[in-house]
Amino acid sequence: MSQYGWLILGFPLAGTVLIALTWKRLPARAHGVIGTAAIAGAFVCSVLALLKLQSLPSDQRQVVAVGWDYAKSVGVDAELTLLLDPLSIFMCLVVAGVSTLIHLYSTAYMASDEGFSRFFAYLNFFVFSMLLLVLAGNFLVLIVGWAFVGAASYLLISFYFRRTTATKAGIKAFVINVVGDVGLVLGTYFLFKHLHTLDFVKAFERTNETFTRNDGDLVAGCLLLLVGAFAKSAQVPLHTWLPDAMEGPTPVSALIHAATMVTAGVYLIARMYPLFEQAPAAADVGAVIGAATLLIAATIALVVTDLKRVIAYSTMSQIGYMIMAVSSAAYAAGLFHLLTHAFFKALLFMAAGSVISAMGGLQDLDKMGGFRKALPFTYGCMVVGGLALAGVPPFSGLFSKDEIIALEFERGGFHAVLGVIGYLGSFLTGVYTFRMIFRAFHNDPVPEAAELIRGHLAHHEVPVNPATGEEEDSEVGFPGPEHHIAEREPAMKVAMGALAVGAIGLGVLQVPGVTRVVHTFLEPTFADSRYYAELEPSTGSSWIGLAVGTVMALAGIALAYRLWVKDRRAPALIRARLAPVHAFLANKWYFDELIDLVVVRPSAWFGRFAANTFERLVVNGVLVDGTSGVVRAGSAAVRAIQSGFLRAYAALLLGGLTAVALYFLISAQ
Amino acid sequence: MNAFAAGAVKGPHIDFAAISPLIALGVGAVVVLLAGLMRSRLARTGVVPGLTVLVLVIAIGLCVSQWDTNTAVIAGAMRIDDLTLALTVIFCAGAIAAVGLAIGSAAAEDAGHGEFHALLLSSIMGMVVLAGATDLVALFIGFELLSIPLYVLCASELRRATSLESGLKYLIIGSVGSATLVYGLAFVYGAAGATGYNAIAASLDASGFNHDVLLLTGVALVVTGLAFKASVAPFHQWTPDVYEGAPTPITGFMAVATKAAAFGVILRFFDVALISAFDAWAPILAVLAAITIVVGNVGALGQSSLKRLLAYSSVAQAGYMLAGVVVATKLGAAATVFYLAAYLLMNLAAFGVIVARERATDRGDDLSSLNGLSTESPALAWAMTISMLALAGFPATVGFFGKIYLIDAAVNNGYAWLSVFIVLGSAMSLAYYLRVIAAIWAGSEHTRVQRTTPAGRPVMAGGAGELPPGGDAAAARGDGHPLALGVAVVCAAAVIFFGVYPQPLFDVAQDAGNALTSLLA
Amino acid sequence: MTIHLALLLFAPLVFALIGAVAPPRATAPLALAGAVVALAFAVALVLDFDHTQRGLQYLTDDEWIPALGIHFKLGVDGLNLWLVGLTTLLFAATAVWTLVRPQERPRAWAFHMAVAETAVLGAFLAQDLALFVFFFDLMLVPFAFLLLGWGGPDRRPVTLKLMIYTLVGSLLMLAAAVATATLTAQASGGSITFVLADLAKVHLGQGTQRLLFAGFALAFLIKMPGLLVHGWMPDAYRQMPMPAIAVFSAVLSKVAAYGFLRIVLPLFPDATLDFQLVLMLLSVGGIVYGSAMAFTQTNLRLILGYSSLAQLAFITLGIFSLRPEGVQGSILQAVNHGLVVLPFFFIVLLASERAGGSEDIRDLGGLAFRGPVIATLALIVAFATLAIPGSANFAGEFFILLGAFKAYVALACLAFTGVVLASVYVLRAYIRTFHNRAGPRVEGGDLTGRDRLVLVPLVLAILAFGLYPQAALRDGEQAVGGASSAVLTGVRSVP
Amino acid sequence: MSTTWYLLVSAVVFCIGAGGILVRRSPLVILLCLELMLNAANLALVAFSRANGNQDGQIFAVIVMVVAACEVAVGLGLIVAIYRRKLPVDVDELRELQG
Amino acid sequence: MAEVVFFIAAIGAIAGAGGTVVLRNPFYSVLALVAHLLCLAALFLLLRAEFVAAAQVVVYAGAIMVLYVFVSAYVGRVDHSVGPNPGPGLHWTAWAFAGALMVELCIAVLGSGLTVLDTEGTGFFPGFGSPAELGKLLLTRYLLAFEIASFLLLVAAVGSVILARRREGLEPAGTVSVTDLFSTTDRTGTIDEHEAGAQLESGGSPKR
Repeated sequence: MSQYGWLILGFPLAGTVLIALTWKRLPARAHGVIGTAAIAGAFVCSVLALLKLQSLPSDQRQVVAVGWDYAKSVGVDAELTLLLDPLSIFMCLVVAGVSTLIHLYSTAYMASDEGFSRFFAYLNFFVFSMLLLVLAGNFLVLIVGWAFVGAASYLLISFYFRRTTATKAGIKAFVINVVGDVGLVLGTYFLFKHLHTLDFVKAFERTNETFTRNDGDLVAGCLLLLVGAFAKSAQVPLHTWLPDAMEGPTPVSALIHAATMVTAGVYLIARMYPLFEQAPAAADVGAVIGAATLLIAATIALVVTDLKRVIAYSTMSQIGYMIMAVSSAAYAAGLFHLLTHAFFKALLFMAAGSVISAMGGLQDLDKMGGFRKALPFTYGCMVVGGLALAGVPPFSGLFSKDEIIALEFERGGFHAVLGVIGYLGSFLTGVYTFRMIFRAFHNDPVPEAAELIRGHLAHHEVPVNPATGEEEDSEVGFPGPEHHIAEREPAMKVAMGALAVGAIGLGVLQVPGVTRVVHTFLEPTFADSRYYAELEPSTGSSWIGLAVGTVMALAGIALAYRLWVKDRRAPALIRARLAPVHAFLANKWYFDELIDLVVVRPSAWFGRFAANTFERLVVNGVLVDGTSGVVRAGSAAVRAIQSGFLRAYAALLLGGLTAVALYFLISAQ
Repeated sequence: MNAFAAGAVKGPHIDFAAISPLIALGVGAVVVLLAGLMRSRLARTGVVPGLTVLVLVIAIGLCVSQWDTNTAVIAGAMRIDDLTLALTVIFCAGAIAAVGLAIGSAAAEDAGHGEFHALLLSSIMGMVVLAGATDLVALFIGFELLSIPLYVLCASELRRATSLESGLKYLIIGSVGSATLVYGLAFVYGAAGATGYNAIAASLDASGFNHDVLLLTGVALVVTGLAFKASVAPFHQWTPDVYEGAPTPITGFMAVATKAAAFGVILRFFDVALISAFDAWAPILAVLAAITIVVGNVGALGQSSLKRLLAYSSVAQAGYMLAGVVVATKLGAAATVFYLAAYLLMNLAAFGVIVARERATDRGDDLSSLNGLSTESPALAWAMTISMLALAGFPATVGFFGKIYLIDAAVNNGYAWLSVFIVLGSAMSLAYYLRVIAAIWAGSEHTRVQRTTPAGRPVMAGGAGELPPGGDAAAARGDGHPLALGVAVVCAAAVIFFGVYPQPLFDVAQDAGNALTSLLA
Repeated sequence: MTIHLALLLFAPLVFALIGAVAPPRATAPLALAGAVVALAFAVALVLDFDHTQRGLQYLTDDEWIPALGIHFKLGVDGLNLWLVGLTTLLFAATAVWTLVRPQERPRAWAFHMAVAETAVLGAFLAQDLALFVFFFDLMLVPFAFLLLGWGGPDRRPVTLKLMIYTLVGSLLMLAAAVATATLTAQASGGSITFVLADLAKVHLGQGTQRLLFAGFALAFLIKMPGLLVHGWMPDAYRQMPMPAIAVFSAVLSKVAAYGFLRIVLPLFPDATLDFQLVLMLLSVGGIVYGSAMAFTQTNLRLILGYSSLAQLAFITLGIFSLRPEGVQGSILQAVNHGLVVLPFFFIVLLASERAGGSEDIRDLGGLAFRGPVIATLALIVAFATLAIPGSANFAGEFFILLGAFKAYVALACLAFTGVVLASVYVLRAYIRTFHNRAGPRVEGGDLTGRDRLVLVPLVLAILAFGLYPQAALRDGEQAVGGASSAVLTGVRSVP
Repeated sequence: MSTTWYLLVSAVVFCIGAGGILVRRSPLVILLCLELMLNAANLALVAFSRANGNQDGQIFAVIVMVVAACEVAVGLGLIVAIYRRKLPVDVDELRELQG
Repeated sequence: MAEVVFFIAAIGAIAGAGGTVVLRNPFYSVLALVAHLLCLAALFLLLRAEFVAAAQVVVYAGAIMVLYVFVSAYVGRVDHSVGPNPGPGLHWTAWAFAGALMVELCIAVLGSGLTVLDTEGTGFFPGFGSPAELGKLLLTRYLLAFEIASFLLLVAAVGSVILARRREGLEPAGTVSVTDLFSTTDRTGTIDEHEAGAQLESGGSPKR
C-alpha cells in the first residue's frame, strides 16, 4: 500500500528532475510527453492505490507510510510520513486526474512557447507538491507541500517573467501564501504545544482527551490553520492574489488556480476535522468567511471585464461554498463540490484559453463577441462548464452545490442564513457565468472572430501584455508567437472533451436518494466525526433544494440573457444609475486598497523609517558618529593642550601635582 | 661613634658577582668613550658600536648567569634579584637595538661615536641602579644617571632644531620632575626617618605613620616625579614632543628602556617601601592609569608623525602597565614585567621600520613614508604590521597575552573597572594602529596601481623574516638600512613567537614578580 | 586524547605556508588542497561522530600556558560538529572560487584565507576560554587585510570602522573572559584555569555573572551583527571583496552565535535567565528591522547583509528561547544560513559580471532569459534563503520559532513577520535580478563550466540538507541538553 | 626653632621656584628656578636630618648638590648649543614640536 | 640668638628666591640666587650641617653660579621678545598652582603627626654633620650613591662637551669678553668660545 504513496509522489518528481536535467539535450516536445506521462503515471498509481484501499476493511483504510526521520529531535517527531486514506486518495485522484488532462492540453496550448520545457518542469513540480500536500502524514510534511505548491504557483504565475505585471502578481501570490504558511506553522505550534506530536493520526487521537471543547489554544490553533486555508484558497481577505494570478498561462489558471491548489484549504479543513469539531467556534468562523467570500466574489464577477478574472472570481466564490461546507461539517458535500468544480472550472479555463488564443492573447470581454460560430467546440465546452457552474440540471454542479446548501439548512441555526446566502450565490453565479458566455460568444462577431470564421487565426503584429497593453520584447519567445485553439488541436480537444464529460456526468455520484458514492467512500476517514453520519438531509428536502437551486440558476441565466443579448443597452443604463455600486464592485470592494493601507504602506513606511531615519540617526548617528565624535573631540582637546609651550607643560605638571597632593591630603588621617 | 678613633673605616661588603652587570656597563662606558678617541674613522664608526654591543651582551650574559639570585648589595643600596635582572636584560636589549639603529645616524655622528655610546651605556647604568635601588639616595642618583645622558642624547642631533628643542624640553620638564621627586623623597625620609626601603617600611609599620599627612604629601610628590618619567598623564606632555624631536634610535631606546626603568622603580618603591600605605596610593594610581589610557589613546588619533603616534601610544601603554602596579600583588608585578618585555619587542620592531623608512624616503617619520611599503619591502611591511597588531593586543602576538595578564592581575585584586579601561583603550588605539597598517597595505592609489602591474611578482611572503628573492631594486631601496631591517624583523619574529609560545616570558615575569617578597601572591 | 583536531585546525595554515614559498602557480592549488584536506577531515569527523554519546569527542588537551592555566584544548560535540563541517566546506568552496576567479596577488590572498580558516576552526573547536578568545580575535585580522588589500575604493575608513567596531566587543570579551577565569579561581579557591569545563563547574555570583554576560554578549552581538550594533555592517559588506564577504557573512557570524551556546549559557546561567527577555526582544527587533531594511536596499550585497542580520537574529532568538527546540534550531540554522549565503554571494558576483559590474538591482534584470541554469540554481538558493518549508532552513526556523513560541508566544508571533518579510525581500532581489526586462547593460550568457564547480556542489548540499536535516539534528541532540543544561534546568521554574 | 619653621621656608622656596618656572621664558632663569627647587629640597632634607637625628639627609643633600651641578652643566651646554644654532633662547619660541 | 639668625637667613633665602624669579635681568637673577644660596648655607649651619653648608657656599654659590654668569653673559637677556606665548592666563594659573601647592605643603608640614617636627630635633652626637662623619657614611652606607655620583659628573662633563663644543657645519659663534658679563643691555660682547667650553668642562666637575 505505502509503495503507491511513494510512487504517486515519485512520478511527478521524476518528471521534474528529468525535464530539468535534459532541458537542452531533448527536444521540447519530448518534455511535454515526459511531463504528461509522469502525471498519468501518478494517476494510475492513485487508481491502483484506490483499488488497494477499497480492498481493505473499512476500519483499516488508513495507512501510514514512513520514509525517514526528517526532523526528529528534542520532542519534535517529524518524520517523512504519508497518510493514505480515502480522503487523501480522493484528492490524489482529483489532482492527478485533472492534471493529466491539463498537461495534455498544455502540450498543444503551449507548443510554440520558448519556455515549453520549463513550463512542464514547473507543472510537474506543482503536481508533486500538491500530491505531497494531500498525502502528508504529519503537519510538517503538510506544511512542506503547502509551501511547495505556493512556490510552484509563484513560478507559474510569473512564468512570463519579462512582464512586470506577472512578476508583481507572482510575488503577491507568494507573499500572501507565505502569510498562510505562517498561519499554518503557528497554528501547528498551538496544537503541538498540547498534543506533543506532529503526526496526524496521533494528534487526532489525542485531540478530544487533550482539549476541552472550544479550548482557547485549540481555537487559536484552528483559526491560524484557517488563515493558512484562506490564504491558499483565496478567501476574504487573503484573496487578492488570485485574480492577479491570472497573469500565468491559461493552463496554469486551470490547474492551479481553479482545480487543485486553491482547494487545498478545503482539504485542510476536512483533514483537520477532529480539531475543528472540538473547536466549533473556529469552524463557525470558517463557515462565515466562506459564505462571505462566495457572495463577495460573485458580486465582483458581475462587473469584471477580464475573461480569466471572471472565472477566477467565480473560483473564489465556489471555493467559498466548499469552505463553508467543510467548516459546517458537510465534508462529503464540500469534497464532492471540489471534485465537480475541478472538472467544470478547468473546462471553463481551457475554453477561455481557446478564446484568448483566438483573440491573439487579449482577454478583455469588452473586445470580444460573436465567437459562437468561429469556435463551436469551445463554445460547447464553455456552455457545458457554465451550466455546471451555474447549477442547472443535470449538470454536476447542481448536485454538489445544492448538497452543500441543503446541509447548511440541515445544520440549522445561523447555518440556515449561510444556506440562504448559498442560494443568492447560485443566482449570481448564473448571472455572471452567462454574462461572460454571452459577451464572448454571442452578438456580432468582432474582427478576430470574423477572421477566424474565414479560417485565419488572428495574430497581432506586435505582442503586447494583455494586462497593460505594453509592448513586449519579441525575441523573448514566451508567450509563444503562435496561438492554439481547441478546434485545431486534438490534444486540447481530448482534454476538454474529457473534462466536459466529467462536468456533465459527475453529478451521478451523489444524487440525493439514489447514490452516495463520495459519501460512502470517504466514510472511513470521517469515522470519528460527530456529524458525518448524522448530518444527512432527507431525500425530499434535498430534492426541494435542488429545485430551488435550479430556479435560482435559471433566473440568473435569464437575467443575463436579457441584459447582454436581448437589451444590450441595459447594462450601461444600470451602470450609470448605480454608479457608486459599480465603482465599488469594479474596484473589487477596495480590498487591494485596504490591504495597501493597512499592511503595505505601514511596512513600506517602516522600511523607509528604518533606512532613512533609524539607521542614520541611531545606528550610525548616535552609536557610530556619536562615539567617534566624542573620541575625536577628546583627541582635539588633548592635542590642543599639547601646545608646544614648555611652560604650559610645566603648568599642567604642577597642576597635576597639586591635584594628586590634594587627594593624598584628603585621604590622610 | 668616632670613626677616626676606631681607626680605618671598614667599607661595606661588596658582592662583585651580583653587581657585575653594573660594573660591566660602567667599565664599558669608559672603554667606549676612550675608543671613541681613535683617529680612524672606520674604527670609530665600526669598533665603537661593536664594543658597545659587546658590553651589552656581556651585561645580559651576566644577568642571565645570575638568574635567581636575590641579594642586597652595597650596604643595602640595591637589591639584585630577578626583577632587577629581568629589567636589566630589557634595558640592554633595547640598547642593542638602539645601537643597531644608530649606526650611520646623524646623532652618533654629531655627538661623536664614543661619547654617544658611552652616554647610552651610562644611561643604562642609571636604569639598572634605579631598577635595583632599595634606598632613596640610590633611587635619586640612579634617576639622574638615567636622565642626564638622555637629555644630551635627545639633543645630540645638533644640526636639527627639533632635536635641540626636544633636549631642552626634556631637560627642563625632567628637572622639574627630579626636583619634585627629590622633594617628595625628602618628605618620605622625614616621615620615616630612614632612606632604606626596608627601614622605611619597618619604621612606618612601627610608628603607624602610614597615613600621616607628611608622608602622603611626600608620596604625592614622588608619584608625580616617577609618573613623569613613566609618561603617566597628566605628567606625560613631554613625551610626544621629546619622542618626535629626539633622534629616532634614541626615541626607540627611551620608549622601551626608560619606561621599563620607571616601572621598575615604581614597582619596587611602592610595593616595598610604601606597601603599608597601599590603600592610600593604590586608588590614585588607578585613577591616573585610567586617565593615562584615555589621554594616550585619544592623543594618538590623527597624528601623522609615526614617532609622535608611538609616543602617545607609549603613554597609553604606560597606563596599561600602571594597572599592574596598582594591584600590588606579585601577579601584578609579573604582569607589568611581562608587558614591559612585550612592549620592548613590539616597539622596537616599529622603530626599526621607522628608521629604515627615514633613511629610505625623504618623508621622515611621516605616516606617508609607509605608503606602498608592502610592495617595496614586504619584510618591513610585515614587521610594522605585526608590531601594530601586537600593540593593539591582537592574538598570536605577544601583546595579546600581555593584555590578558594585566587584566588578570587587575581583576584579581578588585580593579575590574580598570580592565574595562584597558580594553576600551585598546579599542580606541586600533583607530591609529590601523591607520598605519592601512597606509602600508592599502597605500595610495598611485602605489596600488604600480603594485598590480608586475604580474606574478611575489608581493607577500609567508613569514615576517623573508626577503623577496632577487635583487629587486625597489625592495632594496625600501629596506633601506639592513640593521634597522634586522632589528625590525627579529623583534617582529619574537613578537609572533612569544605570541604563540609565551611560556618562557611568563616564567621570567613570574620570577621577577616573586622577587618582590613583600607582596601577596 | 587525539591529534585529529589539531591536524584539522592547522591543515589550511600549513598548506598556505607551503604555498607562500612555492612557485606562484602552485599557490591556488595548494590553498585548495589545504581547504580540501580540512574538509575531508571534517567529513570524516561528521561520519565518525558518535551521536549517542554525550560530551566532547576527539579531545585534544595540552597545557599551553601553565602560568595562566590556559590549555590547548580542542574537542567536538553536537554544538560545533556541523559548524566545523560548514566552515571547511565553505572555505573549500571559496578556494575553488579563487581558482576559477583568480584574485590579484594570489599568494597573499591564499595566506589570509588560510589564516582565516584556521582561526575560525580554532574558535569553533576551542574548549578553553582563552583559546576561544584568541581565535575569535584572530579571525578578524585576515579579513582586515583582505578588505584593505582587495576591497572597494573606500576600504581604508571602512576597515577602520569594521575593526574598531568589532574589536570593542572582542576586547570587552577578552576582559570578561579573563575576569571569568580569575573570579572563578577566586570563588573555587583553586588555581586559575581557562578550561571551559572547569569554569562551568563553579557558580559565580549573580551580579558578577551579569557583568560578564554583558561583556560576552556585546562581543557576540557586534560580530553577528545584532540590532543596534550593526553600524559596521553596511560599509563592510559594500567594500569587502566578494569571496571574503561571503565567508565573513557565512561563517564568522556563526562563531558569535556559537559563542553564546558554548560559553555564555553554560558559564552564566543566572545572567542568561535575567537577560533572556532582553536578548529575545533584541532578536525580534533584529528580525523585523533587518527584514525591513533588506527590502529597502537596492544593493544586492546590502540586501544580503541585512538579511543576514535578520537571520542571525533568528538564531539568537532560538538560543535565548532557552528551550532545547530553540537551541537545536539555532545550530541547524547556523549551518543552513552559511550554506545559502555563500552561494548567494557567488550568484551576486555572477549577476554583476553580467551587468557591467553593478550590484544594484536597478541595473539588473532579465538574467534568467540568457542564463536559465544560473536562474534555476539561484532560485533554489533564494527559496532556501527565505526558508521555504522543505528546505533545511525551514526546519531550523521551525525549531527556533517553536522554542520561542514556548518561551513567549507574542514574541514568536512577531518573529513570524520576519518570515513573511524574508519572502518579500528575497523574491524582490531575485525578480529584480533574474526576471523583468533586461537591465541596460545586461549581457552575457549562462553559467560556465568553471563557475559550476563552485555553485553546483553547494546547491546540492543545500538540497541534500533540505531532504535530511535530521543528520545535524541528531548529532546536536545530546549537546543541546549538555550545553544549556544549567540554564534549562533553571528554566523549568520559570512560567 | 622647631624643624617646622625650616620646612615652611623650604616649602615657600619650592613653590617660588615652581612658580618661577612657569612665568619665566628664559631657559637660563628657568634653570635658576630649578636650582631653587632643588635647594628647597636640600633644606628640607637637612632639616629632617636634624629632626631625625641621623645624617642620611645630609648625605642626600650633598648628592642633590652634585646632581644640581650636573643638570646645570648639561642645561647650560644645551642653552649654548641652542644659541649657537641661532635658535631663540626662549622657551616660548621653541615650539616646533606640538600637537 | 638662633631665632634671629634663622629669621634673617630665612627672610634672606625667600627674598633671594623671589628675586631670582622676579628680576628681569638674568644676571641679577643669578646674583639673587647667590644671595639665596648664602642664606641657605646659614640655615644649614643652624641645622648642624656644617659640611653641607660649606659645600653650598664653595660649590654652589662659588663655582656653579660663575657658570651661570658666563652663560648669561654669552647669550644675553631674552625676556623681551614678543612672540607667541601661552597667554596671560598662564601667569595666573602658575601662581595659583604654586600657591595651592604651598598651602598643601604647609598643611602637610603643620598637620603632620610627627611630634619631632615641633622640636629642634632629636639629640645628636658630636661631629654630627661634620665632613668626617659624612665622609664615613659616603664610603660605607652610601658608597653606591657616591660612586654613581662621581660617574654622573663624568657623564655630565661629557654631555656638556658634546653639546657645547664647536663643530664643523654649525655656524661659528661670536666671542665673549669678560666685560660683557656685566652688561645689562642686549648681548653685545662675546667670549672666546674655546674658553667657554673649557669653563663648562671645569664647571661640570666641581668636586673633582
